[in-house]
Amino acid sequence: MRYSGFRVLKEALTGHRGWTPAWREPAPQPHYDIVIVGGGGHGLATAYYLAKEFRQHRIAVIEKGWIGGGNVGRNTTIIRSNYLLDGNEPFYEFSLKLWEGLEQDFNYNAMVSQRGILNLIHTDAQRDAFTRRGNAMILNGADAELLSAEQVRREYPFLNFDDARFPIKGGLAQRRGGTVRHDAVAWGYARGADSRGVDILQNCEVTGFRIEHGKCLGVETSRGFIGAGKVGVAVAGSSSRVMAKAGMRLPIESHVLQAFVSEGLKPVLPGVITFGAGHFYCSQSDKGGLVFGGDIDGYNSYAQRGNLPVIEDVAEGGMALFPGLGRVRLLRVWGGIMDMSMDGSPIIDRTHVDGLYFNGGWCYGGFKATPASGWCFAHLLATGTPHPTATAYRFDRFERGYMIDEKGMGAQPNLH
Amino acid sequence: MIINHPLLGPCDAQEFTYKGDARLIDRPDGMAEGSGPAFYDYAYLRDNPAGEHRELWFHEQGDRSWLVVTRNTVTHDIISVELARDVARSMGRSR
Amino acid sequence: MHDLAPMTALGASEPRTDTIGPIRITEAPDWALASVAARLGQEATCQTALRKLLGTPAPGVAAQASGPVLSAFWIGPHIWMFEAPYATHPDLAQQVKAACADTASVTDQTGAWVRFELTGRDLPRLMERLCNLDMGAMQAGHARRSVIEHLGCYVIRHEDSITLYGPRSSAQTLHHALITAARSVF
Amino acid sequence: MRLKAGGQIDRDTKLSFRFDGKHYKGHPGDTLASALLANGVRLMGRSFKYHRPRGVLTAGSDEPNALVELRSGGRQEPNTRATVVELFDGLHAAPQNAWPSLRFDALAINDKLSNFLTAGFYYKTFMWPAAFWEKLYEPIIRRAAGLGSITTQPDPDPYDKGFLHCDLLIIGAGPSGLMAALTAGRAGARVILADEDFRMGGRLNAESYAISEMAGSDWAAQIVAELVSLPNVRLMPRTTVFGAFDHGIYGAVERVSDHLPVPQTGKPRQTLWRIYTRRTLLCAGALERPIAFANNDRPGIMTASALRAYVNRWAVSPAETVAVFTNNDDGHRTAADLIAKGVKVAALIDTRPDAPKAAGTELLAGAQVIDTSGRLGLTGVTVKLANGQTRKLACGALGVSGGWNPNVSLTCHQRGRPAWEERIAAFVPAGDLPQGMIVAGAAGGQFSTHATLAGGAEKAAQALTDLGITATKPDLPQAEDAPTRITPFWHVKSDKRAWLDFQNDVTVKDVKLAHQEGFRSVEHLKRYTTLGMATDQGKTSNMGGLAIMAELTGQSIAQTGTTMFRPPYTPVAMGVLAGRSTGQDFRPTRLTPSHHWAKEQGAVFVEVGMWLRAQWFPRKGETTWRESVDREVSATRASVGVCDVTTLGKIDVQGTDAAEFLNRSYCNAFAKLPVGRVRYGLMLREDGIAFDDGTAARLAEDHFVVTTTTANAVPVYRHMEFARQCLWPDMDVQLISTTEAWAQYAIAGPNARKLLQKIVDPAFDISNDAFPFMACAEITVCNGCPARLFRISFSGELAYELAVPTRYGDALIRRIMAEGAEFDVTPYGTEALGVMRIEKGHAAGNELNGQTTALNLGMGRMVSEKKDSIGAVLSRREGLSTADALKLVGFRPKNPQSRIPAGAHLLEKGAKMIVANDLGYVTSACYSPTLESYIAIGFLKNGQARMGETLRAASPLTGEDVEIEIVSAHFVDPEGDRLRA
Repeated sequence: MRYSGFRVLKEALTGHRGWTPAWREPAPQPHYDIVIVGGGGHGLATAYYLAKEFRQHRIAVIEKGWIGGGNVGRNTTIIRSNYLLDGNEPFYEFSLKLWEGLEQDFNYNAMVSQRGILNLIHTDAQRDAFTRRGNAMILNGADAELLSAEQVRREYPFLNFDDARFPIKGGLAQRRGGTVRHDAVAWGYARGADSRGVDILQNCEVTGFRIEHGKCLGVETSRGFIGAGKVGVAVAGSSSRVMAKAGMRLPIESHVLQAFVSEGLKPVLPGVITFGAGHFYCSQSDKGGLVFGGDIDGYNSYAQRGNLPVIEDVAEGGMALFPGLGRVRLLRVWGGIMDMSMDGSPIIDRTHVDGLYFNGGWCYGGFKATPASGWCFAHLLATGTPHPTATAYRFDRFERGYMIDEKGMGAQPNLH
Repeated sequence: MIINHPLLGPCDAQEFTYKGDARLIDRPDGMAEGSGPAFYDYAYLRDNPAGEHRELWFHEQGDRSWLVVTRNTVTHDIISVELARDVARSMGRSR
Repeated sequence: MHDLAPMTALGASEPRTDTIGPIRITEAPDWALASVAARLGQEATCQTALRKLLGTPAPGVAAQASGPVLSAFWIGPHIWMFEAPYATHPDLAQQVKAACADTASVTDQTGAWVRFELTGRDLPRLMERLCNLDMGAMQAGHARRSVIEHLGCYVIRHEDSITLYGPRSSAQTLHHALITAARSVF
Repeated sequence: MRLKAGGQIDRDTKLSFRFDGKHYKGHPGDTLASALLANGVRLMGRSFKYHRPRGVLTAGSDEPNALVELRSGGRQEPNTRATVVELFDGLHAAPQNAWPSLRFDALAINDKLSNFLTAGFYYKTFMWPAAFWEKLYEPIIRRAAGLGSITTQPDPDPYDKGFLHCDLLIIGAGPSGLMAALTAGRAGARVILADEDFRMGGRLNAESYAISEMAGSDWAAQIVAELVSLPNVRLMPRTTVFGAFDHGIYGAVERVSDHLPVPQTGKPRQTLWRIYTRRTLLCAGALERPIAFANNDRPGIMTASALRAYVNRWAVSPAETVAVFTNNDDGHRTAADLIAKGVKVAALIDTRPDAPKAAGTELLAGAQVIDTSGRLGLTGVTVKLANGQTRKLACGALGVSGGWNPNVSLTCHQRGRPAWEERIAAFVPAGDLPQGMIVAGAAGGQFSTHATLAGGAEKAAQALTDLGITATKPDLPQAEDAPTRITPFWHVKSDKRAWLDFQNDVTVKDVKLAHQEGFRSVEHLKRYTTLGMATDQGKTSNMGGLAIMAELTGQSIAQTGTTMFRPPYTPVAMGVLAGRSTGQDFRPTRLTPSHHWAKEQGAVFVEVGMWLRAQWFPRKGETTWRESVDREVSATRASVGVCDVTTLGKIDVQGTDAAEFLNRSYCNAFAKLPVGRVRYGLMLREDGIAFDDGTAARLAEDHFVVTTTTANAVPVYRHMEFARQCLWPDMDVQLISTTEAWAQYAIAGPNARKLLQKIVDPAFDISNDAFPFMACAEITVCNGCPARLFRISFSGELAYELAVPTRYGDALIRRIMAEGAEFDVTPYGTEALGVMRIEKGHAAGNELNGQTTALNLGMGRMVSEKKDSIGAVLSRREGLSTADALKLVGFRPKNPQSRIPAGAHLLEKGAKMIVANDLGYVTSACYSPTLESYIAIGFLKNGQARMGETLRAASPLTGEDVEIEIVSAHFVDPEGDRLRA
């Protein structure tokens, strides 16, 4: 079924009887060509692009719970490609370009809204670093703009310019950055994949890999063995847990990141803004809630919930930046599991097991990567070679010394 | 969170800085022949269990002891807390 | 005697006192401080030396102890902070080092801290705005380090007062927090 | 309308207030909602999507409908529930999400279009043309969406924070909470009793039944009075415990001043309390849920318990004639209370054919409300009788009771899931509660007053027993003990819209559509329809929605499950979460010892981490910062300058193994550093990347003073303690930070020694022979002041760093300036410091950026292979030692007056501006008054081999593109003659 304004009109006039399920609830087949473990944004996008762009068939996505229930369903919805390093920037720019045509591509309004993202500058050293980054973005074909404090003030007059502990000295803007309605991304990919024949198997937990003679033959699941020509794992925060079943230890720690939404407000924040002197970033959703986040709690956790100190720290950052927030109320706090890698950058690679592929280590930046992650993982699964924008995302980069460390914090995942 | 410091008793986790897996105590010998792979494993690979995890916390705003905390990463329950120096010695580390 | 005039941590020549409700907050610059860390394997001999110096056993974990002249509080495993009036002990670190000789590492900490004396009724009601120590359960003679206003501070509980040490460079921040919290309560 | 008598209000005092531009009167004890109802105002808001008229649904914090903008200016508080606003004199509130007025809202057109605006319709349209989303569709949607508004002016009120400790935290001061507090209080335990209401007593204040022959509210007041007298009990009214965090830490907000027009001077508006407790008793009661039926959302339709609360507690009835619609016995209690207060009850409509008898009104057993009327407020309901006939009843209010949901929210904040209990047709707290939490009373599914009282006492005693405290249970007062009788009934079948989520306009039809489209998991249902995502987080709506989903899927409600309960229990102001840490107080400020002096000199300050440092010292007549900085540099290089460098981290390293410890901590060798000498040290992280640099001065065989960069003082100390305690636990080494203990000044320039000789006591020979470059000593200055002198140079000049105890730092800078007058000594700030270090090619934060190695920094050979030091092994990895690795080099523009932008990238002349041509980047740049040219340093691929080549420093970001020559980074005095002079 094709969605359109016309269709909405027609259904409204005929009692909405014509809407069909967005995806089927198929029974597992005994064997697929490609099995994707993980029905989150990345897994669903992978399946979608495998079917649509790489003309693969007999694909299944296996999800332990309900699709879109991981980080794609609980993030702060930001998209951007304002990275510094050569290993990252082309990939994220590819992703941003995919976002720009996504809704028309998968026929689902995910509300991709390029309202711009602004990283604030508070010190001269920060300006130097952001200049380097902005130039790297431009060299990679992305857009970047350096704003003076006055320019920032014109766009965000209500920020704290006059009584700030760390005065705003400018900002690095990416106008093409913005936000996306996060759940809709999972649903759009799921619907698009399903309509191209992909089996989405919800409530199906992978309990093990069947590996014989160094080759992965399929996955053991709570709904029985499912054979596969290739298995791609895209399970984000559960990466270590799942890959341990294949005998692997990963350069990844799982940490909790909390995110926040306020009660709904009439429009105040035009774009996405990040505070450069504290842990706070914020945007306003179309529904009116201020969506904001900060730093990870900092300790290994699979609990999907965090603690008060980070909530306070984020609120302090918010108030320091935007003193008019005082009477805005925090509505909901939630926590997700972040697959924090050792250099803050992801891995999209084959493993030492033939036929077993891995996609993970997204830290807390996985949402914006969803389209490119899916595309590049599909590329790897379908062609056996890395996509040109994802060549740096190899397992062996740590052993060989080719880290992609944007923040320069080293092998300390909670600092990335 | 509350960390039950072996000397000081219950302390707010806010006084601490987190480092990670307590295996970081077990640093390979840098002078050993071909220690590269051992250091790669040491610095980069983690068990990252969902469950009990032995991990290093530094009482930065307290008595500056490094502690080994055994904590469940799913429930956050803390099972035991030891002085890291004692743990290091029990692992055979010395000078 | 040298001819450099001291400045208090709050940036004046004289210490500052504030009275808010029943509470009095006094800057106390006239203290010499020296940290003492027992050398490895010398812990027992070091403690013997410290006992002699202090006139009472070196305080145990999270404790404070006063001798006839000096006082000390525990700041870490086998580490103590010694205190003495600055006027009479400008060279406290050297005295302590002389007493411990090679059994301890001694470091002059006089300049590192700002000290406030808090006196008056209802001190716990002030402190509960500032740090997470359970003042209700903290007896006289307890000394703990904790976080106040993002700063690592020592809190020492006496019978009728509290001594607070904070990082000297942030003396103004700490003082401002004390005053603001006191006004909020009283 | 206000009833003639009764209510817990002070009728003798009148309070004036304003709502929607009109003036009204109320009494102390009123909420805004009760006062508005007393004045005959039922219409208080508009819904989110369809802009339907909205009145109160509840009498508490679960209110989804009656949302207003309270106060104005910086104090304007959107989405404020009128049901919890304590009335004060002069209160003003405005309606929100309505234009041009509350009564005539233009966007009520959405209601007419509702057939097109079903759940998730926006996912299916607005996609073409793509560019129209940001330009057309989204702006319209955004303007229509949102609820209340803020002015964006700074909030003028202060907030505070604090910490509390107790043995037992009791959440909720209803019957079970009060009994629990009494039990624990009398036993001597440290008790905190917190309640969100301004009057303790919970439902006792809203009910008519007696406790031990007293009015329930009087009994509550009596218990509260006893609790007040107990020093070990802390009563916290107006305090919402909003979150359960790990290990018995709870977040609570005390609304200190919200019931006042403005806070008293110095007093906070609200206080955030972090409560550390050993045991917690959740006595949060239960919340009544509505029933879905056609047009069940009109002002005047509310929960039956709210209707009862308004009548009993506030002596207010929303209308002269009311009706009650119920599926359980509790609805009968509402009818009875209304009748007792003289309110006419048109009928008691009970869905149960076997409903118990009712007195004083007509009982319509087995009947259902199938529709309602009244545009801006209820005028009547249509009832389908048991016999199938319909009947219209005129009424201005309808109380609806669909049963009670135990208030389980806090029990689930640590991802616990509640369990379904058939007896009360509701979810109750299940096993996996937060550590130390026990549930009592209605929150645990015990609904009779007797059961809540008994439960409170019993559970409190149980909690204390766990803690080793013996408690005697107080005598239980007499109270009603009616069983819960309910026949679950969720919605009246209808083709019309029947509301589940009143604020977000989610109807039964939307749930059906979600089911039809495959959004069947409760999480999908919530996200697709927005059910339960409103400001009340589904307190009144979720249960109905998932019951209907269960019905549609054929699963039980237990199988269907609930969505996740998350903090906060009710929304919390951002201001209070930030507390005092706002504005200038966001983070501590660290002042250098020379701060006051520098301020007197008119210095411009800059934030460096938490420190404020003098950036430059403008002099009269200087119009740009460059003038000042150039002068400071030139004066220093020509004669002598002084700079406060106290902010550098200092760590005292002592012990018999101190030298060996440093030898392993730095990548270069330290074991053989002689006493009285200083050495530059480069510290690596274990991954082989440069971590920090500084100097180590050996004051004695067993005593070093190590410096770190300002930014890394804390991480380096932490790292060294880790190495000491965890890696080499048997090394005899002791560490302590002494950053704050010493005031340290750099004195640099050809006349530095001459100046110092006037300050250093004559007993100390600081001639070049006696005290050469890289010497250090403990000395005295100014006739005996203890000091430390280091002959080290960041500027490249003959330079020293002189440290004295911090308290003398102010006096010392004044002395240096006085003694240096003859040399025209010049104070310099961080800018001049930066210029001189770039001129000298010294790496600093821009180069030590966590991504560079010793090799990149031109110090590759420093990494000793003869010893095991941290980071050495991994620094040798292939990727960190490639032939074309980045190398630190210098850049000079072809035109000396062309600025080289820091952050520019390096490309060949004529090369296309693409990443494939990127050769490196500029890290630090400045104007060099010494060379009378702009200069820069940075990293260039294989840089050492490209000396003398011409490249471009391109910064498309800033529109700059400069031809540069590759030179050594040591622009000034590359041989180091000056610093050894």
